[in-house]
Amino acid sequence: MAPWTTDELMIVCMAREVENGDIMAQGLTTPMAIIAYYLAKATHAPEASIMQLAGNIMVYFDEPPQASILYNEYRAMEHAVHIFGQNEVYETIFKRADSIVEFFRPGQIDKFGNTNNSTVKAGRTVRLPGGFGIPDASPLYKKTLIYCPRHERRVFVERVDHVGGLGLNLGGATSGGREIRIISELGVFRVDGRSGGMRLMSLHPGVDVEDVLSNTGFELSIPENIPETPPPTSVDLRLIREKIDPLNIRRLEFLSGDDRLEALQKILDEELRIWRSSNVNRPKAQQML
Amino acid sequence: MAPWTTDELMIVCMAREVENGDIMAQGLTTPMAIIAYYLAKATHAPEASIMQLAGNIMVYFDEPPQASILYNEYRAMEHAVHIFGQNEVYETIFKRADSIVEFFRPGQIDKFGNTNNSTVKAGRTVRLPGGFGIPDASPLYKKTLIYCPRHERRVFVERVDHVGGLGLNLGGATSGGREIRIISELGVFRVDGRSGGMRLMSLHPGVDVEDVLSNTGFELSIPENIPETPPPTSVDLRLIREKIDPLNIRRLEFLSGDDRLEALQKILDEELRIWRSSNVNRPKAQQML
Amino acid sequence: MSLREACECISDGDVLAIGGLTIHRKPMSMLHELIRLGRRGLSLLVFGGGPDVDLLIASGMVGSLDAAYVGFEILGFAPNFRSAVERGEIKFTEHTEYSIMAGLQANLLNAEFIPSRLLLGTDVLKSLGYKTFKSPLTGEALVAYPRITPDVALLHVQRCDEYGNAKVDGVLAIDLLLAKSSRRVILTSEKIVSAGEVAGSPFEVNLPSTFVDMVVESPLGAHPTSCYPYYTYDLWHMISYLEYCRRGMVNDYLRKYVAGVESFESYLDLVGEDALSRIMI
Amino acid sequence: MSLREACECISDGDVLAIGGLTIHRKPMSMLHELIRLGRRGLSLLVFGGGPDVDLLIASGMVGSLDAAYVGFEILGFAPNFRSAVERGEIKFTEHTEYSIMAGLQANLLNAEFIPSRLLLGTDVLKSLGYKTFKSPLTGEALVAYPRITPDVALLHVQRCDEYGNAKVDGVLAIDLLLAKSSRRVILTSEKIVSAGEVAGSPFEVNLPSTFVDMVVESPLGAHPTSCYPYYTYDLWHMISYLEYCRRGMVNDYLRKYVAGVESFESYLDLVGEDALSRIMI
Repeated sequence: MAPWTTDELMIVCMAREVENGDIMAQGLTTPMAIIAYYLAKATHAPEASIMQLAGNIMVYFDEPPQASILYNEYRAMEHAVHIFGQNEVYETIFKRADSIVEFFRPGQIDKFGNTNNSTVKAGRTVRLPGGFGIPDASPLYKKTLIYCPRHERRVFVERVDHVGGLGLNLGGATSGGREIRIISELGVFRVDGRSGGMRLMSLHPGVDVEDVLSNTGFELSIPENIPETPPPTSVDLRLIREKIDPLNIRRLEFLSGDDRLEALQKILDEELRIWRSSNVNRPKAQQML
Repeated sequence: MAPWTTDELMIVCMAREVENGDIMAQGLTTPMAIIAYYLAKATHAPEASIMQLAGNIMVYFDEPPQASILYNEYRAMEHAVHIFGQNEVYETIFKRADSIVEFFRPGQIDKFGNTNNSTVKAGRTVRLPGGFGIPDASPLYKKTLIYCPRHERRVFVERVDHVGGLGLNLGGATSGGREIRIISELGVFRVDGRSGGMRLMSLHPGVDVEDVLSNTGFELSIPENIPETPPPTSVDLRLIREKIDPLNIRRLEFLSGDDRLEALQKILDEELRIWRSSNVNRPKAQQML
Repeated sequence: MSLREACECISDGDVLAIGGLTIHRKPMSMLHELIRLGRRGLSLLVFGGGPDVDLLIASGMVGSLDAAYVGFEILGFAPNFRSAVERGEIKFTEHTEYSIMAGLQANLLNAEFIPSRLLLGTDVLKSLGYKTFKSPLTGEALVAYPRITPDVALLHVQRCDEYGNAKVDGVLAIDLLLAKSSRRVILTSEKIVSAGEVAGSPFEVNLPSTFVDMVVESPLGAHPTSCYPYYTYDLWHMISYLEYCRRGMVNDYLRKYVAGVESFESYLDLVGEDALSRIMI
Repeated sequence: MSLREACECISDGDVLAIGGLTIHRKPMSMLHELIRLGRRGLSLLVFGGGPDVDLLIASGMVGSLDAAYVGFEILGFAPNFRSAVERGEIKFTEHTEYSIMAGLQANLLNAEFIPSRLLLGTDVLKSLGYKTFKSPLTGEALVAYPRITPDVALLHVQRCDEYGNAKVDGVLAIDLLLAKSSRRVILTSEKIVSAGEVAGSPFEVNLPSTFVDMVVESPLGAHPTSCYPYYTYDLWHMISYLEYCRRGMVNDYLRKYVAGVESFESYLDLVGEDALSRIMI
């Protein structure tokens, strides 16, 4: 089998954060999160449930479904046990914050774990799509989970330009005894109430601590002996590559601009080709109206 | 056809309060209300919808269902279009108060239309079952509808012993330009913002104004020329007697004590007999579990 | 899980929310078990109470009661509720539908209370003792309906799976709100089925497992109240119960049907096949 | 009722709530018609916006926007939203999911506002400008999330009957809250069926007629966004739209596909059968 890649390692790290019985929630446009949830449920967390597509669709499955762009909602609905309105998603969060796992991808994160998906100052002020539910939900979890496919100084900043999801230095309506875990392309990090800021917990194999320091815009706490992140197992890799994400949707989270568009279009064409060849004789849903 | 009876006249008066397109809501244990709603929908208000069984079951029908004690929920569910949770019943009331018709039966009502289903002082303090939703909903309607099968001094009191549903003299969160209409076994009455209290609007045929005055515990406003309540039509009577309430459930609202229990047991036995004879070969729902 | 095991997690003095409505879908098998366990000083929160509340009060288990209605609907007053309140034997706080729902929904909205003008001017509000305050937005008087967060909710449902995904059918009352706002939620269910077999569509599973802690299979578990579409209420049994009460013999009823039997199955045997066949749909 | 007739009830300056989520189930046919009608100065309330918001902004119809997210999900930023906000051409108020839902739900609870500690300490709350006050119950600081009551809600649904009883399928987002809290509610529906034929069970009719004012049949009316289970999003069309925008040619897109055509049917003809067959499930 080909050696693991960073996207695969990150997904495995994300899956490891799930405990059996947890509720795994997915916000907007976070394909790596859903791949990690499918992996967790297919390996060590078979009793976990998934709230997919902004949390609206509760999914149970025996065999993990395939991650999809075009048929995302359709696939989730095939395995749906309950449909949540968005208010019911929040009712679940307010009641069950301690058993919910949710991964957020911030535009910026700072030393204390504050996140920003609203506006960044890059010379001029750049408008991002918005924090959506991150400012509401992320401080309520005992373990706030962040993933950053791009570990860069413009993402890991000294102070976020706009405080969306609260970190641990500003008070506010956050959960007590809370910690924040960050899984990036370079390593695993933590912010908690005891430390003065973000701390490196493990370095991904092959990553140098200098890579981390030079790509982080603030002072990190670095332990004397830095553990290495355990790599994916062959079971993990086979599940990701063959069952869950054979289309390699996970890679999109590392690309931008024309590269990303090209990769995306290839995935769409491939998805459509497979769909058509496996549904030749299927009556169109539209005709069943 | 036998001449109309008071219960039938009251039901017809109640049905007349419904306009086509209204939402007709039923609270707890108000069989005359549901019979009146079925009648309204079967005659002049075919577009009206019914929220039955504490408002939880929205019912549409072409032919009016038969009023039932034993199979009330079952019959409603056969015609159900939507199921409301009780909070959604209130969401409907808050949004649509102006198009909702709901009949309340108070334990006491006073000169200004205040109602009481909580406690009455009859020598000692007597505990009633409770106002349930009457204090919440009744003041929100432009037209608060009350029916009183027993027009007695202990029901029509100078001042209610406990203010549940607000009348028109105490302020509070009531709808502006509101009026209260009362249909009793003796006549039709109104309380509105202009008059100083309750006013007689019409006397049922055969009822003397003295009957009303001697059974009312406060001073009524009596018009100079007292209109007579128009009697039921033969269509009304046929619908009530043959289609909607052949079991004569409506009469229960006029009885008490042993008479009532005896009448009720007769209805139950009759309902069960008819059910069994018309469902001989039906598999039991329990066996389908 | 057995009724006994589920009941063990209810402690003396807990705030216990009971689902269903008056004579519909009450978790009677669980309440019988609780009576046999002899829990004391319970605080009940009930939207519309009936035989459930009356039986627990008759058993001397109730310290306080918050409810918007307690009665047997078409059969009239709840005798033990009535006398216990009239004699001041329990602390009764009369609510309305709204005051209960608003208090429960505050949990669902992460709100400390719900500010509304509803009930201003009524005696119900006075006896609730809820605080009135000046709106920070308009200066108008508003009532602060405080959060109500029961310790345990007991609900009887038609079908659920082992995770607690349930279909509540027919009259819903506030069962879904109770599940969402209570700390722990115990379901009794006419039947427990495999995941995915609860209902024909995910929209019919109206109570998801995320709000449920324990499930117990309990066929006919709502008797003598109804459980659409399987059985209607056993009015004949309730008339007999009311007759026991009228004669001051409610303790005989309790001995015969609840405390003196092993289990809810034994109670159903006592009720008898003929009586049960009368109510089956 | 036609799209045109339904749109006539929307006035310049109205607060318009748009249902769906980002690239799912947006009432696009209604928005095209609104653009053709040339309504001006609209205030949009959108939970998660995408092509809907971007197109209306590009058409110059938007005076202000309240939203928690505007983007094309997997396709990235919404270009006209972005530049209009960056240049200050529209008044944008950034919300979160909670701040919108709480404001809408205040209507559902007859509450003047929703008091919560959520968002205290964040810059989102600062830019919302919501009032902080002392709790009358505990003295703690609380945010008063005020009522949000849109004038009109536009929602696209899968099926409904002529009364407006509808089944909203797949991702629901906050469509049911919008229907319950908006003064008027207009549904476009893939299909209008007879009463009783909307769904297999009354539990699947999740939006009852009591909250709906007008219904218009509009097959494929969500294109290029998705409408499960009938069709997925037309990402190819959206990529082409974004390419028009990137080249500064959004007005050409509008002329070709929206303003320059008679009706949404003509737009679908222009999109073409091949493109549509790609998205059909």
